[in-house]
Amino acid sequence: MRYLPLTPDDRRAMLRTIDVPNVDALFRDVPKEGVVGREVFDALPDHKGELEVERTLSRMGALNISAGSVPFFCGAGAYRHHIPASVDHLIQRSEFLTSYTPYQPEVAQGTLQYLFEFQTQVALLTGMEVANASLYDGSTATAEAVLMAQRLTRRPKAVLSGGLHPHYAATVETLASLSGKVVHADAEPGRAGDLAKLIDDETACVVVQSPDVFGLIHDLKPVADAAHAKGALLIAVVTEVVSLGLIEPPGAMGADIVAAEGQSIGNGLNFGGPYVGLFATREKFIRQMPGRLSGETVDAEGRRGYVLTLSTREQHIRREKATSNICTNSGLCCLAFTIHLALLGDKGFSRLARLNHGRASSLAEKLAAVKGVSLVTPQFFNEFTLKLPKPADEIVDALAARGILGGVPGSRLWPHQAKMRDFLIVAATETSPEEDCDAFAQALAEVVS
Amino acid sequence: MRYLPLTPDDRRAMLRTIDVPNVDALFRDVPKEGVVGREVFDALPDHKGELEVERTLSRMGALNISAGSVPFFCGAGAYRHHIPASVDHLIQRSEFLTSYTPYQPEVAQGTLQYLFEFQTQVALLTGMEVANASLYDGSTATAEAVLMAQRLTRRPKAVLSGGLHPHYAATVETLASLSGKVVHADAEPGRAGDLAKLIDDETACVVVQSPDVFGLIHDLKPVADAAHAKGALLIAVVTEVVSLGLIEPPGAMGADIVAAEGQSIGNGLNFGGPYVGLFATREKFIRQMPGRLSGETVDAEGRRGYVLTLSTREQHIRREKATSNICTNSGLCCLAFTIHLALLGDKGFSRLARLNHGRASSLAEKLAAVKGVSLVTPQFFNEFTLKLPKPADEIVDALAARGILGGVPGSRLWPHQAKMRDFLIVAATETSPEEDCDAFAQALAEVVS
Amino acid sequence: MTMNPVGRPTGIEAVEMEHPQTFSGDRGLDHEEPLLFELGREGMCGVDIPQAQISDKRLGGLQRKKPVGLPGLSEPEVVRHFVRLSRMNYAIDAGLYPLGSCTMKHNPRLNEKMARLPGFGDLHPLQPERTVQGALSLIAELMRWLTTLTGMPAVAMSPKAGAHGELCGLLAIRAAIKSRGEQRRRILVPSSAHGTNPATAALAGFTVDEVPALANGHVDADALERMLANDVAAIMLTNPNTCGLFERRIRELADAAHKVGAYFYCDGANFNAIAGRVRPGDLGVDAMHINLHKTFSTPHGGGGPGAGPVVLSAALAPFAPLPLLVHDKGGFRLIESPDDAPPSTKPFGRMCAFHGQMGMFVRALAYMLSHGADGIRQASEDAVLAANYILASLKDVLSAPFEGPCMHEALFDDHFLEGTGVTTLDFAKAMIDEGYHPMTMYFPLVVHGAMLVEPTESESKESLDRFIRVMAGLAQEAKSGRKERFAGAPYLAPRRRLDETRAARKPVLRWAPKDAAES
Amino acid sequence: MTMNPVGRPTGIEAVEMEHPQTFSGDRGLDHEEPLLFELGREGMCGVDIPQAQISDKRLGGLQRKKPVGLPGLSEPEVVRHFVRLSRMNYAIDAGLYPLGSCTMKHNPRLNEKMARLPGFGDLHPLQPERTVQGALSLIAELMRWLTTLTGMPAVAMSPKAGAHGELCGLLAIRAAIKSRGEQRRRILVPSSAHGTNPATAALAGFTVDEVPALANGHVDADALERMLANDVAAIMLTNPNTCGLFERRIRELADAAHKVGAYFYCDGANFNAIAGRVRPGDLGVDAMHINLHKTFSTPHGGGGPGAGPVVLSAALAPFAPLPLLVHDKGGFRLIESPDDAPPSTKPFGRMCAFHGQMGMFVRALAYMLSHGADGIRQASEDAVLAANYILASLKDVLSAPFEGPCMHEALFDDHFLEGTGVTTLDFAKAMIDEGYHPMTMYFPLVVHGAMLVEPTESESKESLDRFIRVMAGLAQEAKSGRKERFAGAPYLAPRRRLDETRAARKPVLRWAPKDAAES
Ligand SMILES: Cc1ncc(COP(=O)(O)O)c(C=O)c1O
Ligand SMILES: Cc1ncc(COP(=O)(O)O)c(C=O)c1O
Repeated sequence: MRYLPLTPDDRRAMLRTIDVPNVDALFRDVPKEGVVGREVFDALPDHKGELEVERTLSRMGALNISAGSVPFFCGAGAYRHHIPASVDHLIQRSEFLTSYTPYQPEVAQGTLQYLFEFQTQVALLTGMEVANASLYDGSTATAEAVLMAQRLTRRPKAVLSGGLHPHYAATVETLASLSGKVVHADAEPGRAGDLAKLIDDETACVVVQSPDVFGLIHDLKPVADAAHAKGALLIAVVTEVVSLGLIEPPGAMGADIVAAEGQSIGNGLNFGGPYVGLFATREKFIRQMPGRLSGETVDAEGRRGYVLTLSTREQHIRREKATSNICTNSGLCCLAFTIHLALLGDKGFSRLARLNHGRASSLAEKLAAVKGVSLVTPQFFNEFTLKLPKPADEIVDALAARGILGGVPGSRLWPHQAKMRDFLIVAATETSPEEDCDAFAQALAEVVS
Repeated sequence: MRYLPLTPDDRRAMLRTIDVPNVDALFRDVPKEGVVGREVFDALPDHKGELEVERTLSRMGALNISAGSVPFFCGAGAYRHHIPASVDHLIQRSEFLTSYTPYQPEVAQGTLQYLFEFQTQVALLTGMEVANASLYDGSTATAEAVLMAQRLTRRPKAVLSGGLHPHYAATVETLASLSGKVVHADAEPGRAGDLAKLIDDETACVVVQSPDVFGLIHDLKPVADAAHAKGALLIAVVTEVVSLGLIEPPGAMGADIVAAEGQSIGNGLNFGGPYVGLFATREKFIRQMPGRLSGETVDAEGRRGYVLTLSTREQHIRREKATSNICTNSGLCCLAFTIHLALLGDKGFSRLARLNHGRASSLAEKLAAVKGVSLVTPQFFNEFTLKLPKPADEIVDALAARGILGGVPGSRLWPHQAKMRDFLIVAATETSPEEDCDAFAQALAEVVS
Repeated sequence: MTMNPVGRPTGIEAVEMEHPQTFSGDRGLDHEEPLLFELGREGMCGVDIPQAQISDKRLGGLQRKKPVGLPGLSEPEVVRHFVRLSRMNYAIDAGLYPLGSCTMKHNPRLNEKMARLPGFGDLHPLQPERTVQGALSLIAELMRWLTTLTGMPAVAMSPKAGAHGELCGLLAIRAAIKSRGEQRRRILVPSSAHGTNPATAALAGFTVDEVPALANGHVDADALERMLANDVAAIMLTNPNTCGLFERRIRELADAAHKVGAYFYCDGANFNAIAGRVRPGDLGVDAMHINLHKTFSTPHGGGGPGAGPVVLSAALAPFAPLPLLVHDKGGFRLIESPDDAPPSTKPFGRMCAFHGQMGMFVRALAYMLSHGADGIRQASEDAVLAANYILASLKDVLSAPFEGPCMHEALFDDHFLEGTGVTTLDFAKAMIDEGYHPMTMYFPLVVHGAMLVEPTESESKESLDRFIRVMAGLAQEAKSGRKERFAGAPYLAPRRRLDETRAARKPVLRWAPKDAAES
Repeated sequence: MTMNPVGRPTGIEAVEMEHPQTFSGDRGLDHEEPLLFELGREGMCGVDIPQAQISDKRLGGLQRKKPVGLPGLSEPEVVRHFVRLSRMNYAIDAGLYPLGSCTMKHNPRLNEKMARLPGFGDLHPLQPERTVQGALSLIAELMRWLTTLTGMPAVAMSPKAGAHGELCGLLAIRAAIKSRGEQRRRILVPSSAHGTNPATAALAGFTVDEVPALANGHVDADALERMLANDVAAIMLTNPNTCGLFERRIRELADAAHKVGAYFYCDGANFNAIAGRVRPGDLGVDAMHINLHKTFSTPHGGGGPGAGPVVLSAALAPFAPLPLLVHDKGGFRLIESPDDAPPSTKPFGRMCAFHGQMGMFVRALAYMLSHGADGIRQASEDAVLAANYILASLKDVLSAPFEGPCMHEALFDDHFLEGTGVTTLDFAKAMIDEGYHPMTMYFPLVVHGAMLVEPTESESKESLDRFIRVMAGLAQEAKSGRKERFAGAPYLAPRRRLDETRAARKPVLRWAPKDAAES
């Protein structure tokens, strides 16, 4: 047992010091019915060496088709981008990987400083005044944003736009309907929808995603104005943060809170997690903000340093009155985000965004040129929606059989909604080379015909 | 150009400080005919992003059949072992990977201490009194050992056993014949050969490999006695150091110098390099030893510390009188070796060796049971030689076509030596599972018939 | 000293002075490091991405008007920046990290390697299911380990950390109560509970009633039983509890709760003490989250990410959230809609997008396979043994509020510091000078000046002995009046004590360009 | 200070004392670390390997009689041990590393990743050639870059470092001379040469004649020409030379050497100054090694491994050692025997087993592809620019023995320290306190108290400016008589100055068990 440093002799000596005859004696508070032997776990094997574990898991891994091994066009809330090698190297440094939440700031300045940098980057990207040190992911960040709006406005109702990722909408619904009310606008691919009419005096917030789940980009100004006119807040949701390198940020269009999924920057697909929830808002709202914050201060010698601050919002101090129950967040994913964005800088980030848009635009043309296929999202960033002449899930399966992962079919996100059946959501990034796009177009032509 | 931190503005400002009009002026000492423009290198492309470089190289890599992807049985001087994940993680730490030779010991104690530990491990493994901080690889270590023996004995002749890896023999020949004489005994797979008769008063050393290139393990005592009787030294060569977990070490059988390839511990196959040359000898010979040495001392406050020592043997001090010209050695490969061996400890190392021997023994039985195939090495560690009914290179090609890398054919190491043509050298380690061995035996039966 | 070319042996002379002030502000290997934003330069870039020619016809006039304002750095600068920052951190890999309740155990690098296999790390959550059968089978295998180890019939995999798991468990309880047509709004939580417990209860729409603790560190079971009534939705206990003790009357309390129709939520943060020896399912637990980042060693990463799967009793299993993982003739499938859920189930909703922390699942399973059921049992025993060894060795030097034996944490209070002028905080900071990360301080709240020490099973006896020696030395030092050793500590860390009051009073939560800051 | 639960803001009070002596011996994040052998325990093991049942019938009675004596450690202990050791090292990733002649430039992590692709890292050198066509094509592609950049027709890939490359080049020269039926035994080497040059010449069986240097740092070309004769095998010059200067009369010297039938070996350690701007092939070079671990950024790894391919002129190309890489209709092939070599060639032998440092080749090619020919040129220019910037900024503060411009290294001497009692060594050690790795000291030997500063192209202007400020500050400090700041330095590193005399006088080169040591 390579991870356990105590020898049998050590154990005996320690038991002597403790003055008990055996380790069972240490478990004497456990009621009899609670103590079980190894045999109870017979279904579980004994310990294994590295080589064997590696073999077992590699075999499982080999049963999957990894995104990088085929032409790949899935998005809808998770995006495949190229992550510079230095990112993954740096986040694995022991001092980042194997440290805890920076509760002892004198020996955690590394973590605290990158969180401060992360907060700054998120604020800059979203065009907001302040940001926190992350939540779990974009969906839970959205739910927290709605709760925060309910607290700030003391109103119960949240209006969700139809373009909000349905998993996000369900997450919000689960949480925000406990003490409030969640209204879902209709999902109409490629259309902005009229949210203004759903906003009333009970409305705490309107939640709008842009680019939305179909890829459509929205001007948030009108809905911000409509919300503000009724005393409601605008929550902007971004699932593809790379879009912020090309598209006007929510903060510039009147958003009060921005909840976003940060995975695209620095973090791999990982089959859905861990990801990193970004959360930004106006300075005046910080005392109602969920999540940790790293703040600047000085030490006893007057040197600049950072600490976790405004903890009186948090569960470990405020308990049932906390702004959120979150404790462990997405630390290391923030770090990956921060490093990748540091590498990109303004120039790289803008170029990355342009490249994504360029790839997606050209792919959209190619695919829309296939007979029977039409593009339903007139304006988009790196993702768009097609209407197909057949149910999209069948097409996706047929493409997969040809070795192409060709996007996310409507039925995957809206099971049993017939009107969504023929829609296919397609994403292209800098990792989709021209030849893969061509292969996709050709295969699509074959399978739809 | 992501690796270059100077901006055009920076460059201009720096030129101003230097007080030259442009960078060309800094190259003014270069004769006119020496200065060329970018166009001269037209055959070489412009800079590329990470994604593109990764794609280019991955494509090249994918053209190869990697050892881990198929049943694999090649040895003959390089061995595939399982390397614990922590080894590769630790050697990539910035402070190990991106530091230089520890010339400033106050800020290089990390490197100096692991070299001291490495030296100790090598001495323990080989059963010798002292070891250096590595040479390039086993073959150059062997050549250096011969030169050292020539210096120590002031005699010209080196006798090489027939079981010495032919690449090693050629490397020794290239170097040691410059100022001496190299005698090669005949290579007879599976036989010890009579070296004693080649030793005379001119003989500086006898070089014996065990396990030899055919896998045969040798009792070095008789040849050590024979050598010592004539005032010559015994140089023992080990290409598979894992064998030292099960087999009597050269130091216990009378060796004066041990030259070994350390790749098996901690280091991957890497298509032949970088590897790590181990070099151990008797304490009384240290002043004639090649290579760096880390030695214990104290600092100005009396604390234990380590420094490079006995540098007066080395080129940077002694110049043409140095014991070797080596400067850069195998630093990071030593580290991998040290970490892996630290993980193994006596228990793990001995178990690893037993497992290797067990695998090879059972494989040898299986293969020797194939009609027309015979085992020619009666005693071996994890590698053995078969005599086949056909030229071994044809068999190896036929096996490769079946997706099996089935060992090293005689003709690969002894081109044009007809008597070696039908021999196949086969290795099995802990990374060769039973099912791979069975697949090999079955395929061999098919292709020899 | 004469000229000493490199390599020529150099002797040493005794020269002494006060430690020099440096021009650079750096001190040997300890480098100061500015913010990224102070390092960057316009136009510089740490990646090479071609400038794509694009048209604006698909942008609907929504192009960004102003640059983001990110600093430009080359790759070498970025690497150096983060390497320097890292060197200001303490880490398990660098030393004992006795942070009680956090289970800072060894994080094997094998697990990192496995999580990065393209077959796991490079899968999209919405790929066709038949292209991810291996990944789904891995989740199923992990579920099997978790349910077997806990003796519970079901597990919900999507919660992203412990607190998220608590929420998931309480929402299942809420749904179960609702499905019974009842309305129960109270949750009973001991005063010793972790802050997430009451916070989660409130978030899930419950009111929190605090249950007092006994002088012996256990929950006041009698009081709890008295508080139980028809309007109680659940009791929420941590077991082993936050004082490091196993709640002796746990089974009894579970039964009492069940008798009034309430459920038993168990905070499983301390599962590392009992995994492989005790099955919560045998003790009447209805829901319990498991912090994979504690018990099953996925790295804490400076605060996350974690994973908090929740095991559920038969009573709660039907209410588990979407997605559900099922296996039938077609292989593994994910059920994403209540309409597709088996008739016996009524998913209460969804905890998050997608299906949980896959990256953590791979690591946790690699950990489990490596340990095996035998190793997990041994690890728990060693963790408990180590804590008791510390308790036994230090209880007369520091002060222990409760009798042993403890579980995997040894709890001390600040009684031994009485009259010394040294606080728990001061003591903790002095540990930093000694090269140790402090234990958890001032938690649980039921003990004055609490010091909660969790050594985990990852420390050798030599390491524990050394820690004990140092702690005893410090206690001696405090008692003998060397207050300044503590009050000014740490002296030897990258920073001296930081002004948290100032940070909170006028929060500076981001960098801003100089001119903006001035305006 | 009152009780301050974690998270409640803590203010700071000014408490001061001398830095405390710790019980542990550790100081904050700076941990002391024993030897592996002092940590281990019998029976402990950091791997899990089953105990195989084996018979001894195939061992010929040669089983090991005694255990090896390796210490037993668990994985967590091993990881911590090496993490702690690493933290005692300086590194490029942590700061400027101006070690002249060593080219401590940025080591991209992309290159590490590429070298670890199974298609390169997990190939056996003796696999059938058709299973390694991609690997052989990579070597061929790297050869194309190297020959194109140097303007030379051929390159030998097997040398394992610079010194090994020198040996390869000189052996080719030896073979060429022999094939002409001549016997030449002298090699002319400047006094400023790196130690490997004379050492290699001796190893290759030549005698070394030293060529003096001029007061301007260049080799004394006239003297060299005078020394040339029929018995000279080669001249061996470093260019740019070790004083950081480009040898102006290089072409002339090459011609003069060729005229007497000698060859021109060029030490290419400093190729980083001119790559992409100057082709050694245009200057009459016959052989030159390229340290891939300098110019092409494969990491130095604390002293290796490196790679030292040698480019060869048409005159020497036929003598390149085995193996040879050829391409024909069957794809790439390795020629391992002189009998198979093309008729035009006469390989002089073999440098080592197998075909060179493949792991370094992958990294170097990744570097080249990333930079491109344009980037390599720019990198050289930036390296030269940075060195000249340092020279210009410091030449009046320190003292520079030669006029600029320099190439990619700025050379200073200890003239400015005259009368201060501070030596070059002392000055270097004070740099350590300032957070810098010292420059190369006392090399080249032709300058008194040499300080050879090579900033490389990897530093930003801000970083260079900071370095210049600190160097100027230290110089000022030395001149103003603060000798103890230097003589006692470093004060702030993991160790103060180490006693090298003691280490050499009674060498302790390995750990030995206590009882063995006593006996
Ligand atoms: C007792 C206890 N409960 C719950 C939690 C919350 O878990 P997480 O941080 O994973 O959300 C913690 C974490 O520290 C804990 O110690
Ligand atoms: C000028 C010069 N020549 C040769 C060498 C030797 O190169 P290597 O260390 O790669 O053997 C060096 C290395 O420092 C050097 O600086």
